Amino acid sequence: MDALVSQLFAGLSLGSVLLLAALGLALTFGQMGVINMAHGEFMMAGAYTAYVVQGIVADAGVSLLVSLVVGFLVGGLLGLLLEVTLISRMYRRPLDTLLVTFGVALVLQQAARDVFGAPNVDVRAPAWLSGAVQVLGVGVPKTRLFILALAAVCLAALALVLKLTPLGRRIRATVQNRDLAETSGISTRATDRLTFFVGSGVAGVAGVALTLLGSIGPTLGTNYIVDAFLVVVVGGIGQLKGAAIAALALGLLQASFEYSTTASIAKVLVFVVIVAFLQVRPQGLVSVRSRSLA
Amino acid sequence: MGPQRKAPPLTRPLLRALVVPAAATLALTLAACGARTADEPEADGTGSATGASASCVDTSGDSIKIGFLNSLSGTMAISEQTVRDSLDLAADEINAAGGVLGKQLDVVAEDGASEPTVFAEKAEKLISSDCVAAVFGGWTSSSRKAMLPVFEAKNSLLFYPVQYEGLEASKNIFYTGATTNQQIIPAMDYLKEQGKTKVFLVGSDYVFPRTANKEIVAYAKANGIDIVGEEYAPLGYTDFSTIVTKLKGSGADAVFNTLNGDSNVAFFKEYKNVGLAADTLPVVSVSIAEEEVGGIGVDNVEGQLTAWNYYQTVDSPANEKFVAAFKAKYGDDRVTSDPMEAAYTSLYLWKGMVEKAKSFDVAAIQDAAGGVSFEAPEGTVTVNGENHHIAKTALIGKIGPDGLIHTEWSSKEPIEPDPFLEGYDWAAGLS
Amino acid sequence: MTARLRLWGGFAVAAVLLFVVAPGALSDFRLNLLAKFLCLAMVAVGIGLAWGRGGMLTLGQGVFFGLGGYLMAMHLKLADAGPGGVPDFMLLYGDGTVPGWWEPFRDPVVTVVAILVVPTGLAALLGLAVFKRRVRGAYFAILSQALAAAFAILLIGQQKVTGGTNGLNGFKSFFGFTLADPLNKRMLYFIAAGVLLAMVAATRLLMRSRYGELLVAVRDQENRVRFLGYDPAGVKVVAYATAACFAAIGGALFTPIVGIISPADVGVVASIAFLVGVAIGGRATLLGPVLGAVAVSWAETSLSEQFPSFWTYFQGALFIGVVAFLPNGLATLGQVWRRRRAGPGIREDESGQPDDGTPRSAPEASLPADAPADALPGRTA
Amino acid sequence: MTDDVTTPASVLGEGSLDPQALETVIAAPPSRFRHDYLEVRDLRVVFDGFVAVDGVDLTVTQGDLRFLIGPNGAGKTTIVDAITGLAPATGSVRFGGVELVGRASHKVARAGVGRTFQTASVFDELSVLQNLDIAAGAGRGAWSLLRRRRTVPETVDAALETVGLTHLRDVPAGVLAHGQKQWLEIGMLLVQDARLLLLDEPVAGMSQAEREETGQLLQRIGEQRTVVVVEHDMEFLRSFASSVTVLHQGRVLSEGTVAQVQADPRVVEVYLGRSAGARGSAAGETGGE
Repeated sequence: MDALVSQLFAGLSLGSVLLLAALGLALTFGQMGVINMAHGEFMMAGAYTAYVVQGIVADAGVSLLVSLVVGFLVGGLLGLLLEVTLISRMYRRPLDTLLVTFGVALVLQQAARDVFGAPNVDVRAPAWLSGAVQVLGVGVPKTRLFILALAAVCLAALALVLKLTPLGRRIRATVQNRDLAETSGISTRATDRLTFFVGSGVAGVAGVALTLLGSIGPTLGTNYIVDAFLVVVVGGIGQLKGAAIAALALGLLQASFEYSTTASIAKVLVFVVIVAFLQVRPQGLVSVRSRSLA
Repeated sequence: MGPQRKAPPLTRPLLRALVVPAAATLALTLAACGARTADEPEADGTGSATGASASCVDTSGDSIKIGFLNSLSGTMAISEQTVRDSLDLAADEINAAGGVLGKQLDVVAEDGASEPTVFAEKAEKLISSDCVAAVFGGWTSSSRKAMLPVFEAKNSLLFYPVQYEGLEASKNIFYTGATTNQQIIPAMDYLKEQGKTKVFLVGSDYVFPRTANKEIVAYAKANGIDIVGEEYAPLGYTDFSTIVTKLKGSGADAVFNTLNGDSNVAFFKEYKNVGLAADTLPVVSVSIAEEEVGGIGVDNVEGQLTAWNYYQTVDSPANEKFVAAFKAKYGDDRVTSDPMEAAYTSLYLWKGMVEKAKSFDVAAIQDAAGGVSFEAPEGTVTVNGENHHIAKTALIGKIGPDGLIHTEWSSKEPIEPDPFLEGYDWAAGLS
Repeated sequence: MTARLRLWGGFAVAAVLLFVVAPGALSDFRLNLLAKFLCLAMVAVGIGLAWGRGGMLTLGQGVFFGLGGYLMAMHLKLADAGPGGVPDFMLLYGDGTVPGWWEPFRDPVVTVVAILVVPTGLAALLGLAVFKRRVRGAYFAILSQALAAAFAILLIGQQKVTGGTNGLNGFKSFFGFTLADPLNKRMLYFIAAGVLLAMVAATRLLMRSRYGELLVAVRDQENRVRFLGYDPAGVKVVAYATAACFAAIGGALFTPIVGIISPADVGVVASIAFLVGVAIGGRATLLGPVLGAVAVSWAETSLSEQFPSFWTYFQGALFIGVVAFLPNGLATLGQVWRRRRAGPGIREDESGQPDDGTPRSAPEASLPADAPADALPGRTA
Repeated sequence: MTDDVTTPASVLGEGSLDPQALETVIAAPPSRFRHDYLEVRDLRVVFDGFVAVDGVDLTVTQGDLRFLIGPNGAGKTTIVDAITGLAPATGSVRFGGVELVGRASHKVARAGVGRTFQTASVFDELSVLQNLDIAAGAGRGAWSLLRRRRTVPETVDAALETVGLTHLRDVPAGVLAHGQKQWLEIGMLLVQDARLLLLDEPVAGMSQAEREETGQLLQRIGEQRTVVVVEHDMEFLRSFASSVTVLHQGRVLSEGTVAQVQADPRVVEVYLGRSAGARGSAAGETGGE
C-alpha cells in the first residue's frame, strides 16, 4: 500500500516536472508550429538565473521566489530575442526552425560553459523546503510538493490568461485561424512575440524549479527536451489541457514501469507506448479541428 | 534546347560511370589484398599486433613529442579538463627541471570530444601523424576501450589516469588510476568493518557500475552481506524518486554509489529530501571527488563517504608541493582530485621508466617499467611490471563542511594491483 | 548538353579524385579518415532523399546507422572470438555464453543480408505505421528523435549483449583480412568509395524517375497527391526505407574502418549531427549532402584540434546561418551564380529540370524547400 | 501562397483554352459514364460538437452541371471534403454504385472522384508537364514509376492543349498565373480520368474572359461526366449552371434550376441584404469559412 502511494506520488511528481518543461513548449509549438529545440536551454538559463540570484540575495527562500520572477523574465527575453531575430523569418518553415533552434541550443550551451564554467553549480534549497511531509503515511519531499504546486499554478495562470485576457483571446484566435485573425485586425506579429515571450518565460520558471531537484549545468536542458516534446505530441497541439493530461500520464507510466523494471527499460517502454498511442490517435489526446487543405 | 526532344536515355553514360570505378576498385582490391588472418599466427590480444608499423618517433632532436588526449568539449569536458590541467602542470615542471633524458617535452594536445570514435581517431593521429612517444589521457571506459586496439596495433603507449572496472591488462597501456581491488574492495572491507550487513547498490547504466557491482555482489556473498537492491539509472538521468523510494523501503544500512556525473546531484538532493541522512544510512561513492562536491552542494553530501586513493587533504610533502603548484598555476579556488593526481603521477612515472630504460623505445620502456616508483602526492606508488597497473594505498574519506574530503580510513600499505582479482577466492567465477 | 556534360563530368572527376588522387596523396591515416567521412556521407545521401526530396525530417538516422554498424560488429566480434567462440566482452561482462540471436551472425552471408534487410525492413514497418496514420512534419521529426534516444538507451542498458557504453570494438579482421594491415585498410577505403558512388548514382536515377517527381509532389502537397489516387504513405515509405538502407550500409562500413561502434554514434546528438552536412550542402540536391557531410566532418576534425570550444560555436552558427538564410544550402549558391551569369530568364535543359537534380526553385529561395502550410502541425486534417 | 509577382510576363505569355483538344482527352465512349450518378444520403459532419453538415441529401446525375451555393459556413466545402474522405462523415455517399463514406481519400480518388481546392493546389516545384503526368499515373506499377518518363502520354499532351498550357509545359507550376493554375487543376482532373469532378471555386480570381472560357469547358465536360461546382460568383452561376443546390447552416435550403432557386423566398431571405454577386472575388484566397 505504502509502495503504491509513494509510486503514485513519484509518478505525479515526475509528471509535474514534465508538465513544467512542456507547458511553454505547448504554447509556442501550438501557436506557431515552431519546434524550439532551444527550449531546454531556456530552462538552463532559468536555472543559472537562480544560481546568480542566490549570489546576490543571501536568504535561500527569498532568493528562490525572486528567481522565479527573474527566471521568467530571463527565459522570456531570450525567447523574444530568438523570435525577433530568427524565428520570425522562417515562420512558413516549421521544420527548419527545429534545426535553427538546435544551433541556438548548441551556442547557448557552450556559452554557459564559457561563462559559468563546465562543472555544475549548486543552488541551495530554502530551509522550509528541506525534508519531507507525511502524506497518506508516506514521506513526500517538500521540494516535490512545491514543484507540483508550481506546475499547477503555472497551468492555471496560463489557462486563465488564455481564457480571460485580451492577449489570451488574440492568441486563441491566431492559433485557430491565423489568416482570419489577421483580417480581423489582430496583429499576429505582436501576438507571436508575446506568446513566445510567455512560453519561454515558463521555461525559465521550470529551470528555476529544477534547481531544487537536480544538477545545474550547461546540459541541463538536453535532459528534458525530448521528453517535453513527447508530452506535447501526445497531448495534442494547441491546448494546455492535452499537455497537462499527457504529462501526468507519461509521468505515471514512467514511474510504474520503472518500479517494476529498470529506469532504462522504462524509458524504452514509454516510447513504445507512445508510438502505439499515436497509431490510435495521431493527433494526440486533445486536438483542435480546423479545416484547411493540408 | 528543343522542348520536343525526348530526354536521351541515361543508361549508357551511367553504366560507364559506374563500371569504370567499379572495375578500378576490383582491380585495386585484388592487387592490394593485404594479409589475411589465416596467414598470421593467432594474435593473443595482449602482444603487439603483427601488422604494426615501425615507430616514427623522432628522438634525434633536443625535444621529444608526447600527446595529451582529453575531452575538452562535450559532456566529459567537465572532468577531463581538470586532468589536462594537471598534465600540463607536470609537463611544465619536468621541462623546468631539464626534461626527460635531456630532451624537453613537446606536448601535442588533442580533444577527444567525449566520443569514443574521436578518441580512437585522435589516438591514431597522435601516433601515426604526430609520432609522439607516448599518449596521456582518456577517462571513460569507452574511450579507453576505443583506444586500446589502436595502441596495440601501432605498438605505442597510453597512460590512463582514472580508476576503472578492472578486468583488463594491455602491454600498451599503463593504468595509473585504481583497479577494483584498490578502490571497490577496500570500500566493501570498510563497510564490513563498520558492521554493515545490508547494502543497496545504485549506479549509472554503463560498464563501470555494472562490472563493479558484479564484483560487489560476489564479495557480499562471500562475506555475509546482503545486497538488498541493485538499481541503474540511464546516464544523465535526473529523476530519482522511484529509485530512492526503493532504497528507502529496502531496509539497507549502507549504499554503494557508482552513479556518474549529473545523476549524483539529483540522487543526493532526493536522498536528502526524503529525510535520509549520512549518519544512519551512509552512501559510499566512488565517482565523487573534490571537483564534484561543489556542484552537488556541500550541504547535500556532507558526512557522506568516498573511496579513492588520493584527497587534496592528504598530508605529505609531495602533496603539499603539488597542491601549491597547482593553485599557483590555476588559481586558489581550484581543488585537486584523485584522477588529476593520477594523471600528474603518470607523466612522472613515464619519465622514470624512460630514464631507467635510457630510451624512448616502447619495448625498452615495457621491459624497464616493473618496479619503477615515484614519490607521488598520494604516497609512494610502484609500477607492476606484469599487469602495468600501480600499487596504491586505498583511502576512505568523509566529505567535510569545507567541501574537501578527509581521510577516515586507509589501507595499511599500498595494495598490489590485481585487475583480474586472481588473489580473491570469491571472485573465481567472475571472469 | 552542357548541363549533362557537367553532371557526368563531375561524376568522372569525383571518381578520379576518390580512386586515384586521394589514395595517392593521402597518408594511411588521412585516407582512413576520409573513408570514415565517406561512410557518414552515405547517411547524408539517404537523408537528402528523405528530407530534401521527401520532406521527412528524420532526426533518427542514427538508429539505422547503428543497426548496420552493430550487425557488422557482431559478425566481426564472433569471427574474432577465440576458442569457444565467445566474444571477449561477453566473457568480461556477460555470463560467458553467446545469446541465440547472435549465433546466425557467425555466417558472413547472413550478416551481409541482414545489414541490407533488417534496417530497411524496420524502416518500412515503422514508416508504414506512422505514415499511414498521417503522422508527419514536426510529429514525425520528434518521433524519430525519440526513437534514436530509445535505441541508445536500449544499447547502453543491455551491456551483456551489446557492450553497453563501450560499444563493440577491438576488431582484428574483416571477413578474413586482418585490419592491422594498412593495405587492407586501403581496400576498405576503396570499398567505401565505390559504394558511395553507386549510392549517388542510384539516388540520381531515383530522383529523375517518375517516382522522384511523385516524391516531390508528396512533399509539397501531400493531400493533393492523395486526391489523385495515390497513397502518399507508400511513396514516403520507399524514400524512408532507402535512406535507412543507405545509413545501415554506411554504418556497416564505418565499423571496420573506425574500429568501434558505440551508442555515442547512434544517439540523439549523433543523429542530428548527420543533418548539418546535408543542410549545408543543399538538402534537395544530389551531391550537396555528400560534399556537405565530408566538408563538415573534415572541418570538425581539423578545427576542433585547434579550438575545441570554438567548434561548438561554429557548428551552432552553421546550423543557424545556413538553415535560416540559405535554406537550399551552399549548392544553390552555385546555381544562383550560374543563373546570374547566364542572364535573366529561366534556363532550361532538355528535360525541363535543372541540371543537377535540384528542384527548380525559379524565384530563388523564395520558395521554401519544405512544404509551407502542409508541414504546419495542427493543420494535419 | 507563393505569389506570381516574380514571374516574367514574357515567359508565361497568354494562354487560352482549346476546346478542340478536349475531345481527345474525353474521347472515351459516353456509354462509360451513362450510369454514373452521385447519391448523397443523410450526410452529417460534426467537428468537436459543431454540426457543419446536418443531414444533407443530394443527387447529381451524369450530364448535369450542378452548382452548390450558400453563405459562408453553409457547409459547401465541407460536403466536398466529406465526399472525398477529408472530413469524417456519417451517412452515405455513393458514386457509380460504390459507397465512399469511410474510404481513404486515395481510394475515393481511385473510384473515379476528383476534386480541386479553393486555393489552387498544384505542385509548385514541378513543371506543368510533371504535374499532369503525376495526375495521369495513379495506376502505374512500381516498375514504370522507378523509371524516367520517356514519352509524354497522349492524354497528357491533349490535356495540355485543352487547358492552353502547352507552351508552358516545362515551367514550374509555381510561376503560373492564378487562373492558369486553376486550369492546370482542371487538366489534372481530366487526365486523372475522374468521372465525378468536384470543383471548389474554379473561377475565383479569373478575368471575365477566362471565366467565360472556363464555363464553356465545364459545360462540355458536364455533358459527359458528373460535375459539382462550389461557387460564390452568381453571374458565373447564372450563365453556366444547369441546376443549383442552396445550402444554409449545413442543410439543403432549396434545389432546382437557376430560375427556380432565385424565385424561392427562403433563398431571398438568406441572401437578403447581401450583394451576393459581388462576393466571388472577396472570398477567394483566404477561404475563411
